[in-house]
Amino acid sequence: MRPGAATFSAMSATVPVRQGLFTDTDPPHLLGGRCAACGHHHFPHHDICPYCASEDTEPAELSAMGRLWAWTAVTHAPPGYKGEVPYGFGVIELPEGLRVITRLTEPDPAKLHFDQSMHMVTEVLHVDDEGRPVVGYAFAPVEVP
Amino acid sequence: MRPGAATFSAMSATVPVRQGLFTDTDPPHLLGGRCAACGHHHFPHHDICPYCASEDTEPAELSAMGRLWAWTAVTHAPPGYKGEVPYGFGVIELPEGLRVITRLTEPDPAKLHFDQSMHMVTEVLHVDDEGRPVVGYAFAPVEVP
Amino acid sequence: MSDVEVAGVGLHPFGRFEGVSISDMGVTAVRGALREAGVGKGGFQAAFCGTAYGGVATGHKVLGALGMTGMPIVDVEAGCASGAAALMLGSKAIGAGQYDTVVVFGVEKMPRGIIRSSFFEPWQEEAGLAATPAYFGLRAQRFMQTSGVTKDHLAAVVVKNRRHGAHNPDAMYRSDVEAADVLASRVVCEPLHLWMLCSPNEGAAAVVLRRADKGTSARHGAAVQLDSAVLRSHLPGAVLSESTPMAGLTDDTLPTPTTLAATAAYEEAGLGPRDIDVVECQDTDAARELMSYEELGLCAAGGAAEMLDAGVTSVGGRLPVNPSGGLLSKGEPLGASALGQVVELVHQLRGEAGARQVHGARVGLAHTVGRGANAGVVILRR
Amino acid sequence: MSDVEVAGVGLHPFGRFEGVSISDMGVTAVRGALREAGVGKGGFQAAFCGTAYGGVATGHKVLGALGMTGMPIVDVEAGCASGAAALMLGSKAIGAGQYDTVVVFGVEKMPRGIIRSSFFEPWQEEAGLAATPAYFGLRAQRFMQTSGVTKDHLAAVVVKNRRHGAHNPDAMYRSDVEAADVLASRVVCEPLHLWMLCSPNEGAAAVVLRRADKGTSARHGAAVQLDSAVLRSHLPGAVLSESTPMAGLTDDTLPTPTTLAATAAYEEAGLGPRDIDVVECQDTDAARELMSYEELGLCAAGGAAEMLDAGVTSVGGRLPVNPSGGLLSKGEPLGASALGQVVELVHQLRGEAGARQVHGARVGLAHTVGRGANAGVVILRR
Ligand SMILES: [Zn+2]
Ligand SMILES: [Zn+2]
Repeated sequence: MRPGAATFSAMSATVPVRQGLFTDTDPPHLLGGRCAACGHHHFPHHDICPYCASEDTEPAELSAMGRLWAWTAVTHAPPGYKGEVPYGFGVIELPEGLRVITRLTEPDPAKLHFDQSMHMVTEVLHVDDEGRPVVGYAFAPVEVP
Repeated sequence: MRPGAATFSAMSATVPVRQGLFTDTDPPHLLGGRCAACGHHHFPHHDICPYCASEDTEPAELSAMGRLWAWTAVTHAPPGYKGEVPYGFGVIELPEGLRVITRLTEPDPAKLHFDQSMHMVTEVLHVDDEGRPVVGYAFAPVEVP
Repeated sequence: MSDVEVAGVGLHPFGRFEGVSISDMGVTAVRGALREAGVGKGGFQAAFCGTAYGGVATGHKVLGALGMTGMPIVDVEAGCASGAAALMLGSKAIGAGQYDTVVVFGVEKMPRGIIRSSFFEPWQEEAGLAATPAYFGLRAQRFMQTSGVTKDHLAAVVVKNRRHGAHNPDAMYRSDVEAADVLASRVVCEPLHLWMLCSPNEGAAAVVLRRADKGTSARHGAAVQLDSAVLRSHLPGAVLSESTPMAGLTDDTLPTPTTLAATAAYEEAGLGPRDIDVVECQDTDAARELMSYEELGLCAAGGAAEMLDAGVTSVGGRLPVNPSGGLLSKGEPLGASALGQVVELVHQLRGEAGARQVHGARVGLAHTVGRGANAGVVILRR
Repeated sequence: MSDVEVAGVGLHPFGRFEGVSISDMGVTAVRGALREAGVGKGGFQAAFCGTAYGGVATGHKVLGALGMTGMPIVDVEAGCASGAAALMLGSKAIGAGQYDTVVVFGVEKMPRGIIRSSFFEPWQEEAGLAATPAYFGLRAQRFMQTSGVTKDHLAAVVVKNRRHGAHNPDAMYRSDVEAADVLASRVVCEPLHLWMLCSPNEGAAAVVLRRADKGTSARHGAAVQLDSAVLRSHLPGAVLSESTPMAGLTDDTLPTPTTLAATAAYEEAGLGPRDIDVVECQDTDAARELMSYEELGLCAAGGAAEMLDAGVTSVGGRLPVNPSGGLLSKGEPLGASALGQVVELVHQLRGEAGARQVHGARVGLAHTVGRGANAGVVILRR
């Protein structure tokens, strides 16, 4: 079994937007993979390494912390999206050598800066027809106390 | 102006499924075209001859009478069709040297035979959102008195 | 022109696969073909993907999932002949010396139910003229009027192909049927009953092509050569052409796209219909298979019924047609079906077809025709 | 390999055309190109049609309406580079001696509003990750971080291209704009404002290609040669690649598909960026044009802003880019846009471009890149 993959049980009040993308541990982690042949991480997890084509890959939890590499905001709802706008949108660089496309909790680009510390969170995207909150992954600025 | 092309006026209670396919004279006629370069008729009318690529074409009313060349029946509503099933479906050979794909008023293939005399009619396909009957072309067996 | 060899083939079975994406199926087929060919990342210089309904960047997603991109990837649509079009492009490019090795694949995940195609105009749909099986029915009826083919012959085609398909683990339907049951299935469009029509479905097929002088596959002793891969469209004028015009001329002499493609393919391969040992042909419906016998020159005009009756086109006969079970057994995933035929022929020519093996087959012909109109004819030789 | 000549070009203007079908537009473009080339029915042996959203049998419908079918017709999808893919296939086939004359065309009638593409998976749509302009915004922001390009430069690209487009009767927008107005238009995705993004729209473009030794067009003295037409996909690994992966590697050395295609095209044509006199390049957004300067090797890394500021890429400068007005003026009908660039370059090289003429232009380069990822680079010479 993949780490954390079964943690969204039928008991859970929420549903993940897709199975196998992230854990519901605290803090949550993205569920990627690592290729034994080339050593690169990838996300989401694939059976085949998307960089070297090796089939020698295994699931890997990715770091919950990363740094902001690019960011913008989405101001109009894209196709198939039922949630609120605006929302932040960007790329986080993780210590595994991976850059991940992600929603950002901060929708104002002016409040973000390059190399900012960010941590992974889950957020409710919308509520489905059966009344269940559908949850996706996002990154939030690390609050400096 | 094409012969008969303007005869479906705003006063008309019905609307043709497409402008320029047939007259609303009695009897109605299909509105095809004839190419001066190769002499072939075509249907519906095009500015370019679909057989020889000449641009020397002109509109032409086609014969109201023809002969049955192939037939079947449609038993399930095809995509985008809002009318009744079953309906007859076939090919009529017109004296202009043209074979035309058409609905047939007779939905029972067993009641039709090769080379049968057929004449063109209009028939209501369905009633549109504004309550207007939408009219298409069809061929009906010539009744032998 | 360099000789072109089939270095490897791969297949994802044809059927319905809930939860399996079009990319997943493509990956299975392409990976299989690459493995057979002994080709890895960096081992091919171009890719051609046939699909009719796959949407934007279909081929790229398959190769992206495999981590194998960077080369030109061309996604091709030619209706039922999409895979044949892709094969034509890939093989000509090798023949011309543009590439040494290319991957050609076809994938499809057909929508369920009646397909709402962009092919017809809105007024044609509203008038009930977008009735795809009715055109098949008209074609079948005309053919019966001129050829001596009866409904019993149509049922016999289904019986033959389902009998073949019962031995094909990659087919969707793998059971024998009786003629009486075929004739008892509901009428879709006279003269065609439900069981005489193939089912649109899902699947993928892949072929690795290689310049013959670049060395044969280590794994497979019997090298298969691609002698020709031809694509043709229709000539204007035939009212029941797969281009589905609203009218046509009273001219029965116009060659069909299948005949155009076959003629060119025989010429390209330097052989004729009598040299063919095994055929995979378009059996969208049972009449379509019999028409293909004539259009491909496998028999004279009016000779299809007799050819079928005599068992010539059954496995065990002189010229088995659709030993795979045809589309009537496999179903038809548009973009994948032409290459599925090629995969079958390669297995046949290698002698790997198991219980449906056509013994001693040396030359095979694959034929697809459909909307566009497009016809593809491929000739393979060992 | 035989030399390939552009025997004729044709265009349907780019814009929005209510009641004009995709086939109608294709007919206008193809007819124009055939007329210039002096080619009639039977005068070409194959056709290649680029389209992304045209649906089944798009090319067949255009040629069917012209009464010109029977030959192989291949419909190709490669996103924004669809027309370039078609041109690559057509020109290589002539170069290989497969055909003497081919018609290559591209057509599109883009749906209005945000395009719901099959490109993204349902979960990506549900998560708001199918946000196409946001990817453009991220790319633009990264480029600004590394290149010295500012928002004022992005506005200046729009001002330049709209100034060029004001002289192009076939463009959708034919008026000058001020930088202040560009910056005052609403923010779509920082740093991109509405006027910095091109509009998806409708149009068609066509090219007749001919083996050079088969005689030049009687009508046009200045024969234009097709020196290269290259298509490349992306290499895996770049997070902001047009292949739109959900993650990528921390590796900034990976060549982009544009650079892969340009490198191959220069090699094929036997020349380099310094030999180019006029460029039509992908300006889906204003930043994309400036990135292309670097990726095509027109300037060194970090040199785009200076090149723009110095007026090098304006008509009248040393190396005008997008004299047609670019996609920012013309709009982008996906399947047609790459061949629209080729039509512009042919007019430029023939000296027929009127008020936007690049004087003395002898070598032109056309560049497209987009979803797939696919990049196309075409080099033309008179
Ligand atoms: Zn790897
Ligand atoms: Zn004519």
